[in-house]
Amino acid sequence: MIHIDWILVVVAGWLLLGVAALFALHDTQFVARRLFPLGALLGLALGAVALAAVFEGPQVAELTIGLPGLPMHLRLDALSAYFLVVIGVGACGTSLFSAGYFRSGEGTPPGLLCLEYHVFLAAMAMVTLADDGYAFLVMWETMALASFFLVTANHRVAAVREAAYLYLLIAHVGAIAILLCFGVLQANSGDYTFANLRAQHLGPVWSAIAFGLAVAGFGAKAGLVPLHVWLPEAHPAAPSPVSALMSAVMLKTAIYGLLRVTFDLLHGGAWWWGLVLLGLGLASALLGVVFSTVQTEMKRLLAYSSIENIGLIATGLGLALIFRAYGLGTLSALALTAALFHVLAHCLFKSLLFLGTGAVLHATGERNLGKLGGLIRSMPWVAWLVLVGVLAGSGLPPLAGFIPEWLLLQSFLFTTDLPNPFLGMLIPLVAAAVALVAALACYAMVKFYGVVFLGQPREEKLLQARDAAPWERLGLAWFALGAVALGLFPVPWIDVVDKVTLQLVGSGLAQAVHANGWLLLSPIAPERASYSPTAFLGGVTAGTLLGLLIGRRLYRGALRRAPAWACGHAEAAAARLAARTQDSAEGFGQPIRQIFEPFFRVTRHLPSPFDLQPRYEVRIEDRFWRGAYLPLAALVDRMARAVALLQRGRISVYLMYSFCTLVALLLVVRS
Amino acid sequence: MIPATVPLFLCLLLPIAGGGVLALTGQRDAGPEINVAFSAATLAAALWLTADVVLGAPVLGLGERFFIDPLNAFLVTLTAFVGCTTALFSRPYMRIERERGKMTAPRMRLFHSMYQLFIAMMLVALTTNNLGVLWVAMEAATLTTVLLVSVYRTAASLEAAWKYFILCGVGIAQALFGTLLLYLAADRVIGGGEGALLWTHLAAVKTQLEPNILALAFAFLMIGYGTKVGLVPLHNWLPDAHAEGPTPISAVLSGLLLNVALYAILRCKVLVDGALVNGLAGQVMIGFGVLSVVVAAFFLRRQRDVKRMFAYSSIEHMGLMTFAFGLGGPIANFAGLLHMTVHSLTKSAIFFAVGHATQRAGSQAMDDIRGLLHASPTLGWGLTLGSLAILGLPPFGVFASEFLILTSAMRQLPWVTPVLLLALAVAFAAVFARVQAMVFGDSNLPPQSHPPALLPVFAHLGLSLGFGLFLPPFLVQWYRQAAQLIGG
Amino acid sequence: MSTAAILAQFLEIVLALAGAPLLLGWVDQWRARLQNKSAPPLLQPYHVLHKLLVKESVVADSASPLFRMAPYVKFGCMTLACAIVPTLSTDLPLASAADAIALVGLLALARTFLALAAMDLGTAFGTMGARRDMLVGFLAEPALLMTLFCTSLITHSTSLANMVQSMAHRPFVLDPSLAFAGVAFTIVSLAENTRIPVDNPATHLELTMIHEALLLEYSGRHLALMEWAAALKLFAYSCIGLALFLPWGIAEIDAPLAMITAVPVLAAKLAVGGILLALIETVSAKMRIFRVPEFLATAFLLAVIGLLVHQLLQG
Amino acid sequence: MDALLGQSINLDAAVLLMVSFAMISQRRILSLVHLYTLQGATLVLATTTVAYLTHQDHLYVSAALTLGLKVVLIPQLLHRVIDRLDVRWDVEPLINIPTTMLIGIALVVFSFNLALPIAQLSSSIARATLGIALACVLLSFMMMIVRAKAIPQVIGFLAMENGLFFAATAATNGMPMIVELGIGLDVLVGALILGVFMFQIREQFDSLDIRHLEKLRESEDR
Repeated sequence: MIHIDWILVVVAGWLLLGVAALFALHDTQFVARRLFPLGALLGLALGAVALAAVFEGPQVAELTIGLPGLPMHLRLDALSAYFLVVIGVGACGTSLFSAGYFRSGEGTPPGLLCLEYHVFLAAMAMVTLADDGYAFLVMWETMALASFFLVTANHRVAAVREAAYLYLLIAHVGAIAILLCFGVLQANSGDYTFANLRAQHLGPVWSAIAFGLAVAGFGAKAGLVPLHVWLPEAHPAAPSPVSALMSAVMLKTAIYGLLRVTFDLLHGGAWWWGLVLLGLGLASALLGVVFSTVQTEMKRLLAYSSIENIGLIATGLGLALIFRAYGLGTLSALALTAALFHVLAHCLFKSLLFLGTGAVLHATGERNLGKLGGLIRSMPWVAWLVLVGVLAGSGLPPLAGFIPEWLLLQSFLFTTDLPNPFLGMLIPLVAAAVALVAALACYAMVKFYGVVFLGQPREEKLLQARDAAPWERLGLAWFALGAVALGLFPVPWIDVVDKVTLQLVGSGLAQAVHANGWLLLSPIAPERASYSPTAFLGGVTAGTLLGLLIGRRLYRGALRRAPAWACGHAEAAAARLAARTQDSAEGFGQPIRQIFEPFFRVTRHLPSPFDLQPRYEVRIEDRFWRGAYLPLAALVDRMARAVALLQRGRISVYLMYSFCTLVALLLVVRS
Repeated sequence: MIPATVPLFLCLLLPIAGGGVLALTGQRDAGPEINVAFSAATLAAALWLTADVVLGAPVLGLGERFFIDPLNAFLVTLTAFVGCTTALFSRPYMRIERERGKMTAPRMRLFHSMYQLFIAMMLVALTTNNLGVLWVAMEAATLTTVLLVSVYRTAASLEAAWKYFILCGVGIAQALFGTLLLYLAADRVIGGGEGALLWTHLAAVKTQLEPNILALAFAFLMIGYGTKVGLVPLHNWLPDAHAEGPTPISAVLSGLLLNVALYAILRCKVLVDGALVNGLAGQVMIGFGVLSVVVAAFFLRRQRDVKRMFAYSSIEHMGLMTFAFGLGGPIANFAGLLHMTVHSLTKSAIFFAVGHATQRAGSQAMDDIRGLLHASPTLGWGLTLGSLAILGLPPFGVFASEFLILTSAMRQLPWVTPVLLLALAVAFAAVFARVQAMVFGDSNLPPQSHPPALLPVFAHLGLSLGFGLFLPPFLVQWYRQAAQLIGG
Repeated sequence: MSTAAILAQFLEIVLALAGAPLLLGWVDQWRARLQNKSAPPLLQPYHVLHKLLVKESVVADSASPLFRMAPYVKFGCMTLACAIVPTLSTDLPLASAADAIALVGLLALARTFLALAAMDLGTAFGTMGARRDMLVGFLAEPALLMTLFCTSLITHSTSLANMVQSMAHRPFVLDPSLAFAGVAFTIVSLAENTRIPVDNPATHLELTMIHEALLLEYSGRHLALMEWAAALKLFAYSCIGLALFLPWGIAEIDAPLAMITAVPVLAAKLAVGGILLALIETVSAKMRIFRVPEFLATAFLLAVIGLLVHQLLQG
Repeated sequence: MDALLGQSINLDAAVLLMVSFAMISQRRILSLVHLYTLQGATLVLATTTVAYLTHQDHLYVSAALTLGLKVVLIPQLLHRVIDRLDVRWDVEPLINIPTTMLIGIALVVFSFNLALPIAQLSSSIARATLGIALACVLLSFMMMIVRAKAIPQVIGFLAMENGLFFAATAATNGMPMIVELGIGLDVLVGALILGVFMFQIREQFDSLDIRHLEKLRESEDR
């Protein structure tokens, strides 16, 4: 059996698990403790097989289901294998966590959740395998549908229903765009296999249209501006493992689709394509990060941060497209590597963070940052594991989040090689924006961690919060380890990415990197740029140890525990007033809100001196919502009202319609 | 070897006999069971007939008066099948209606016998070879359904039935004129007499028929049968009739009657295409199709009554089929037939679920139906999956057929595709918002005295799902032949 | 790598650890002089460090391990920073471990830990300080990165050693982009090292504090390490500035002996730089906290303009 | 003789057209019924003439059928309904009568022009009649549109069916027997159902004014 068969076996296994769960619809113990760990095993297997498959040539298979004359073509090449690895890694950890998470079964019976969950996983895997338009769309929509039902798991809550509706609607519109895109790609050959689409070489206009449709369709799923509005609604609504999967894995399938269509089926394109993607990516990144710093709800904060990361990935893709358009293979590979690396890194730390919020949610029942705090004392496991995710998410060395940003900035520095002066002028600005985004991401992450896990508990009940269950710790640890390992040893992973870049842009970084050992990451040449996470970590550790040596050994200064000083307000601190005097989530985000005021639609309610119960409230909304979406809905309503005038209940009028139609038709056929 | 005419007559005579029997015994408690029995028998006969046709050659019966080829054979099976499942569904449904006092013994009798006659008439319309008889059967089917729609005798149902009768009566009258013109045209080629109305004869000489006359004829036929298909702007009777009649009738109206009317148009289109070279018929159908899809999509946005909403969705889908057949060509025709099948199955399944839901809520207003999933999970899932299927989400069959239709549209008239897709998106937004509100959340629905008949719902959905994932080769073969006959 | 390289590396670290407080003392002394105050002795910082290290350190009972880790981590980060900045020689083993971008990341890492530690106790001033520090950081770091990019665009490299080397080797030209970068860098280093006009290291008024507010809860050895790390940071920044904008006199791979001359050259440069810093701090007044973003944004823009100018002149 | 009879068919056609116009202009329901009966009688006449000329015996049958159905049965039915529900007068039509007449004339021109090419091809004895039949159909259609009460609408419906029947016999020398029978049956059943309906509508809305039948419609709100 070759790899693709094994992958199909894994998919089938997931489906079987789902079906099995139907027979134990309400048996939480069985579903959680037996089925989900099995699912995790399968995920691990998937990751392993796919990893092996990256280094193999393309493999094809056909399922005799689907349309007559168009059986489901499947193809496993480096690109799909790479994303399958991501899916496997994400699925494994999330399933482990879920084994401990699904205690009560949120609204829907656990068995059903299990089914939807595994169908979701299977569909995502199949999306990356699909090798013809029909199969792709079927899997794509199945994925959307399964995730939709997962989001509505807790459908008793009206907000959840609305969020899910918005999500499915935008997903569906995106799918329609993708369908149109395939329709353009097949260039009237009527054959929707990717092999054929690849063979069609469209003219510049049509390929540009196809590209635009692809960006719209996949952007809707990935959450690129301005189609991002569903994301901060749907992620908080879903159960945390689902949010983790959606944010960490599902969004990546959109990136996969974008890569597949743009690089593989369309063979790259004009340089301005890259510019479009670059612009959209930057806009998303900036908007996402700025909004995430001002959120007051932890999962919304993370959702916006996902928008930011997707934006950065898209920026990398755009840069790769630009380089490719000018035939700079290596540089294109560099940018692409940054993007692909980011895909895995984001999968790791974002899953970790979302699962962390899940644990917090279960322990405290609070998702509002304003009611959390100090959890590092009551839930040390979660807190310390999430800290890894936070550091990685802020893009700090030596963790996984830093490397893609490093590579991205590196590839910006090479834009002097571009023949196009306009781009040469533009790129520094983009680089600056990326740097700004990275720094702001750090701000948002510090806010997230500081407000949730540090400081004084803002509510009494937080003191009784119980730490995560063993299974949950396992899931968190899986991702934390991943984030650390990927951060410390990027070079082996570069080999994997190398295969993908070879397939897409015809060159890779592997040789250049291997030239200087597997500890030193130096994409082009060591004298140009180099970064060695291990040495970095070693250096910091050595310095820290030196500090310890000086502080603890040379001088044996005693250590005394006492109430916090708090500039003499100690009694206040003791009286738990501190919990109120420390920064709230709003407070921490306030400077950013002031600086980036134009981004938001802010509605304030300030207390007047005469209020008996003074109330301060700030609501921050997305301008796109009122700017674009509501007007669109209003337009549809207006048209519907106009159409409704056709049917006013009077039979004579109806007869008149028939009569006029008849006469008109007669005139038509007569002429 | 039994001649193939035996199953043919069986499946024509069984429902007629059923109508007779039920006209005497329909009011009894066993009425529903008898109804089911006859429908099941009809289904068996239909399957037998279909088997004969698929295995062997087209069947001619009673001289040449009846004619079965793959095209109508598959519709015969579909009709018999949906007729049977609907009978199954109406068993508990009508019982509850009777307990509620909405039905009385005589009305039960009327309902059951008319139901059988309706099925019979549609089977006649499908199997006959004589275009005149086709018209007669269509008219008769209209009359029976008029009685079925008005069976509640409420003001609303009377109004609906009246509009239904007048509009369809007038429409079908135009169809008669069209048939007349066909006869006139054939008269000049093959001489008068009954032969001049037999489709097989006409099809044989279709190229020699006088184009001018056929163009006119098609205009009248299109208006006539188009009214029954429910094409915009001839559709006005449809939502009322669906909303006010008993739900089983809404199911068969949407699931069967519209198909049969479209089938009639197709038969005529074949002849017209033979005579006219300019493909006028196709263009006309495309026009009606697109108009119906777009307008219906926007109608969906404002619906309050659940059955009315799904009636509009039927208009939308009939428009899509008309569009597909208008495009012509093997793929489009194939897609149209597939869409016909899956739409009948899915839509009737939806109406079954909706029927039970409305009975539980005691109202057809969607605002009164809440939390179906909570009240009865199976019912809720039936409605949810059915709606998602009808909205064209994979892996259900509707997606497959819509994919084929849209892709062949992309090949033949690219500019139409975005319009259709836009309309589909609007329809999705409109319908799904409503359905979601109905199925999710907490519910206040009281329990029901009879267990709902969910077998039909899930049987239909299962089939629709199967068609989406895998079409068995013999079925594909069958569809291909049918598509061939429509002039693929 | 040669023994000379290892030696150079070692020497650099020692020099930094030892010299950083001295630089601090030097700047304080000059500031006092320029402000007509009686100047503290040059070695005052050493006394302070010693005193703090000896004293017992009081830790709030609600403090988590994170709180106690932070000083060590920050100290470690700053040590590494000093180790990778070529002050004496460009032939450094550790230089390949982290290039300019990683250096910025390193500084950010230290900042993040400090901010988290300050939020750990949940005291009003601690969290306020953390917020302000992050606010300064999110503008200062990109600006710093951009200034570094200016030079790396000129030198086609981001590894500090190579940057310095090729800056030293290129014929002396007045590069406007470098001028922009230089100004931006000055502003950034003022902000990053909590100097007037952004922050006042000598303040005792909590409401105006940025950096000091982070340290309010620290005492004893923890505070000592924090202060020492701050000194190291100042040292590192000064060295980066000097190395990039006045790179002459730094020893190179082929000439290890040049290190002997490199030490006094560096000392001289630092002395001048310190005096300039004191001067700036004297002539300018501390600005209100919400003016700081504008100040830093200016630096950011200057750096970006520097990049653009470079592109304009090159391409 | 035959030629004379042949022309007499055209005469019948003319009568039919006149009757249709008369129906449009007529307000009194009772006389509408009379006009309908007259139309039926003309139809019988025309059918028998065609039967005699073309020696198609089955046309005699259909003539008899028409006689029984459209001259005797349905008028009786309508009379009964009118007596029971006592509706003598129609209310003012939705479009005033002169306008309707003008439109009607336009329709006649239209349908003649439409039927012209076919008439030239037609092999039947009375080729001109097709246009007239079509005109009758369209006129009755319009009558259904403009009339505001149920009974006139029904009469319009039946008149339209008459027009069709005339087209069938005169223009194409009669449809096959089975079809004729089927049509006849449908008309009968339809008429019966309509009769029943009108009683029910009456008891539901205590009026036959179809303006009451406008409850089922798209709501304007929202």
